[in-house]
Amino acid sequence: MAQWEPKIIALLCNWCSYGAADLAGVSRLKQPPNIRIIRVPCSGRVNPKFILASLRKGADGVWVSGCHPGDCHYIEGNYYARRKFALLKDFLEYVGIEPERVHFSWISSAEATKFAKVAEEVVDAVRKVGPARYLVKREVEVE
Amino acid sequence: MNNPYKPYPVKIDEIIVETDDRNLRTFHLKFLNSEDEAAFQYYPGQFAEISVPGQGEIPIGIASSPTEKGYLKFTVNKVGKVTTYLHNMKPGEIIGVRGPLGNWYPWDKLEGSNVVIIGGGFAFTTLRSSIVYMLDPENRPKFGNITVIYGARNPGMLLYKEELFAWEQRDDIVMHLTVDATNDPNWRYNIGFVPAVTKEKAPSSENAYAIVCGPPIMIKFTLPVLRELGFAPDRIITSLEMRMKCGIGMCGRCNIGTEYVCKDGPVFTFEQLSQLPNEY
Amino acid sequence: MFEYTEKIREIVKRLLQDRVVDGVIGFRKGTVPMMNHPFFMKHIEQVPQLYWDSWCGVNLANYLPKRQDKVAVVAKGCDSRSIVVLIAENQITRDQLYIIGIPCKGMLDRRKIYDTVRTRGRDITDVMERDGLIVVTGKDFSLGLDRNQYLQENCAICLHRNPVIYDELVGEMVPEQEIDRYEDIRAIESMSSEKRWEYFSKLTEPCIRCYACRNACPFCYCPQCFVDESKPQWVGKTIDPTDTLTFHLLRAFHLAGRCTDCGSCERACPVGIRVRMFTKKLEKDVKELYGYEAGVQLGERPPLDTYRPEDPQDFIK
Amino acid sequence: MSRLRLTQEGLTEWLRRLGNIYTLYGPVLTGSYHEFKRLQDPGEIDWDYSNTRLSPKALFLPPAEKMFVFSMDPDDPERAILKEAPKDFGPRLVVGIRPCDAYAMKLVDRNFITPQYRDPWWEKRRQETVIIGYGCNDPCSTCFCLSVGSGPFDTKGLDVLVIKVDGGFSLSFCSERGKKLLRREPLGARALSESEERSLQDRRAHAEASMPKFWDEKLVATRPLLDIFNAPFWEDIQFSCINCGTCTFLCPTCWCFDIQDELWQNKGCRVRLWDSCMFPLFTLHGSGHNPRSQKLQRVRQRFMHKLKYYVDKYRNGVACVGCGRCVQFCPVNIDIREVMRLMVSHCQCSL
Repeated sequence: MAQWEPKIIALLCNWCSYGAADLAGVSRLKQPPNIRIIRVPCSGRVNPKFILASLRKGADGVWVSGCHPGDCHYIEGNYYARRKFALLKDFLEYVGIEPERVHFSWISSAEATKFAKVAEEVVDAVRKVGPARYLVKREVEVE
Repeated sequence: MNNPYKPYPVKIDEIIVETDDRNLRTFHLKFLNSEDEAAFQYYPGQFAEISVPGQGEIPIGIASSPTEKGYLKFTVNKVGKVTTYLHNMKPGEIIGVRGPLGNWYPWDKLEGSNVVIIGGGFAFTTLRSSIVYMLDPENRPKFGNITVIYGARNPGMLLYKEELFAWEQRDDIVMHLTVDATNDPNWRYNIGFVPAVTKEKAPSSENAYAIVCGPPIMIKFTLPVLRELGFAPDRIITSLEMRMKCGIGMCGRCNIGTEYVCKDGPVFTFEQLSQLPNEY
Repeated sequence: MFEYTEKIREIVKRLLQDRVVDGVIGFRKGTVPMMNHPFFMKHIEQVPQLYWDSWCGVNLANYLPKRQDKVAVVAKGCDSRSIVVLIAENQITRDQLYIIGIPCKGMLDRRKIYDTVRTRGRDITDVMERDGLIVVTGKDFSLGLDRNQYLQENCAICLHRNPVIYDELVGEMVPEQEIDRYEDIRAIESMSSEKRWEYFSKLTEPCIRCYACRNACPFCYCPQCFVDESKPQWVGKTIDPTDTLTFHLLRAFHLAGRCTDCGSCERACPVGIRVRMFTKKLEKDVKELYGYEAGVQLGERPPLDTYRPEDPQDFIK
Repeated sequence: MSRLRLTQEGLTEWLRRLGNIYTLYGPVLTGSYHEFKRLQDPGEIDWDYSNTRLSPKALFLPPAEKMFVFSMDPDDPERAILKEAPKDFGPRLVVGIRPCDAYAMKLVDRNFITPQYRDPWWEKRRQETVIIGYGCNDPCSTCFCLSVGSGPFDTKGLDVLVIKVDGGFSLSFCSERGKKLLRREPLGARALSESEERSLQDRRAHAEASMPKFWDEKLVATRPLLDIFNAPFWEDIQFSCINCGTCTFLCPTCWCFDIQDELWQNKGCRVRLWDSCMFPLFTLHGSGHNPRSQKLQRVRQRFMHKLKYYVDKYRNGVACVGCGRCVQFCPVNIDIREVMRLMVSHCQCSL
């Protein structure tokens, strides 16, 4: 069997982190191939359901990235998101999801280097804890 | 006994986009096994559960007539998870069909009578089946006059247009097509709601049965017109829609009073419905 | 707490006589021991049916969302906090309510009492309460139990026994408890990931997906619950362990910063799952991170409906 | 057939021997309530139990079960073709079902085994399961089986009836299938003496006397359906309902189910799972129309289905066996006995 590689869902804000990913690509910065990007209009759009859905469908890690506080395209979307994420992250850890699986960051569209760096960090962290174990929905377990 | 939950495998043979809004498609399905086809003996008015593996099942009226051999025809409105998936499928793909289910229009009683068919919108599927069935050369002599009143929001929303216009040319069936409104200069037929057209054309109730299928609002306003024309409640027939799962009277959800719509219906007379709670 | 009954009747009689309200949401005596029956009354003749004792755990705020009329509602501390939250969420207005406040000494847990006396098939026919003592009677036994040992778990650690909002109280305020609410939560927090996962998997294992926890909650008023959504389908509907746990996680998360720990969910669960172990964690976090307690201050924005620029963000890269 | 008398050890030993042929199930205390569990040994049975929290319907209609499996692998020539999920139907012996619950299974048979269609899984499990019932010497205060066609020592739906007597148990055989069990003769069994039989009848009379009778089936059955449907008392009953599924999920005669497809990678299955008429989704049409959108309609549906529709449809009693589970565990104390009383008094008024 081929060596396991983590699969990571990245929910990136259209106005910043997605641009940073783009810029990182154009700048030919080295990026891990483990990240599957989903563009969202704002980190505030990320419903906790999306994060749970990613884990349920077998993502080894989830990474949400938005604009720096104060820079939200919609003025305050990321402030609301921050509260939601703080609670969700702690809550998921509380039920046993390893803290290394769920990540958040603020990356502006100019921070291509930060994007590449955080991407590496996220992949490394997830790699360290190994393949997803919990909350992965497989074949339905009924009679 | 066969497992009544097990669908017959069928192949999607053809997909026809019926309406201008592209929300209604007709699927022609062919059985993979000829013995399944032989077992699937149906009458116009019955329905079947279309099974889309991995998505679920949907109860859909059979739009083909038993006189049309070799395929089943279903016209499906895109509304939910299964129908949306089905609309995106391609000819050649395998799905399932379970049935035929439910009762049918009372063909034993309809024989020897005049038949008035009133339909609205996309509730025309089993009515199409009935018309094709009655117009079959072998069956046509069994029935008296056949009158059809069929309406849709606009010409583009009529189902089975080519057939409608072909029937329009025949002299053994009276067609009254109508649309709520149109600015199509080529529209040669009626304009107006189905109840109004019914009133205007005033089909005779003498020795006649009326089969009415359509949106609730159409039925609500057509009924008094039919009563005025002299149709007794036990001679006005309709087909109910309900959320269904099993289709065989077991899962419980389509229950109205003592009846399961899937097994004891979907065809009821208004006489029967007047005895039941109005939870449909 | 039976002594409140007369006072409630008195107040309601006056309210109906003076036409202050269109109707009243209260309790009448239940048909089985340790259960009372929420009911809606409009007529003075019904006043004698009104009843109150230590088994009025149902949160009557559950019957308020989207009401159009003006009603009086009997509310304990937790219920009054739920009302505050419902007002903040525009489910009802303050003007529509006449709140009959109950200074609450804690509701009793009938399960605990059953566990004590009925593990060997003993049926309870009657329960009476007197001076902190519960007298449980069955066909061939009678037993006195100390009230304080049989409080609902949420009541035992309640910090707001007195209504935070009311139009009238039925009695003197009761002293508030000083107590550590989160001992059990901290115990879980200190476990390893594996142990925590194991704990919650086991916790939700008996779940039959009847949604009593959801429906007993005054805040689960969404027209369509996420479990019923099909496009996309977020969670499977069977008792598959992953689906069941997902349901409980998302249900609890929807209550973050809203739950007043009235205990209705746990009370309603037919298979005895301690679902408050989810909601209480979120409550603790909201309190620690944002200094917010649900429903204690009328007019305060719910914590997930507001923010401060300086909110903690150590977890964000 | 006359009754046999056995000690508890004798009974356990007999069941142990039957355990060589049958998979045994029985009431076991798990946590704070009893459940029917697969037994490793009949010694695990708690003969002092009153009743299980969940009804034994789960033994015949599991809360969720696979109906069909299929492959969606594009390379599989059999892809998208549903096949019956493999299941292990072996002979089972369920020990300790209360008479009310056994009768309930017979009532549900009418829904699942019909002249036109037969539910294969229900039928197979029913055929493969021998039921040893356990008479109720001491009915609960919430029991009302005697009002609804069952009784604390009723044998409908049972193959064997076990009754606790002084110093042991009495066994009587209520079906051919039950009698066959005797081929493995219980060791140390003897016939019940006359005085023992008398004391057993006393117990029965005592148990039956403790039960209320408040239902008048004939009266309700002859009343027009729509008259009860439109009765004013539903308004008061429905108020406190929170539309959870507790009553329906605990009820031994609530059989409604949902069917769902599950897909994981290329493997799919069609499952069925308990559903409840209390949920708005139960009847929601694709169009958005919902024939039972109101709480009142859903509450009324459940009671009417049990107490009127079922009666009118099958002309053979109500679809309630008086086990009292919904009475005990409804979180808001909606009591079917009260509903029945209201129905009766409504029917007593002239039309």
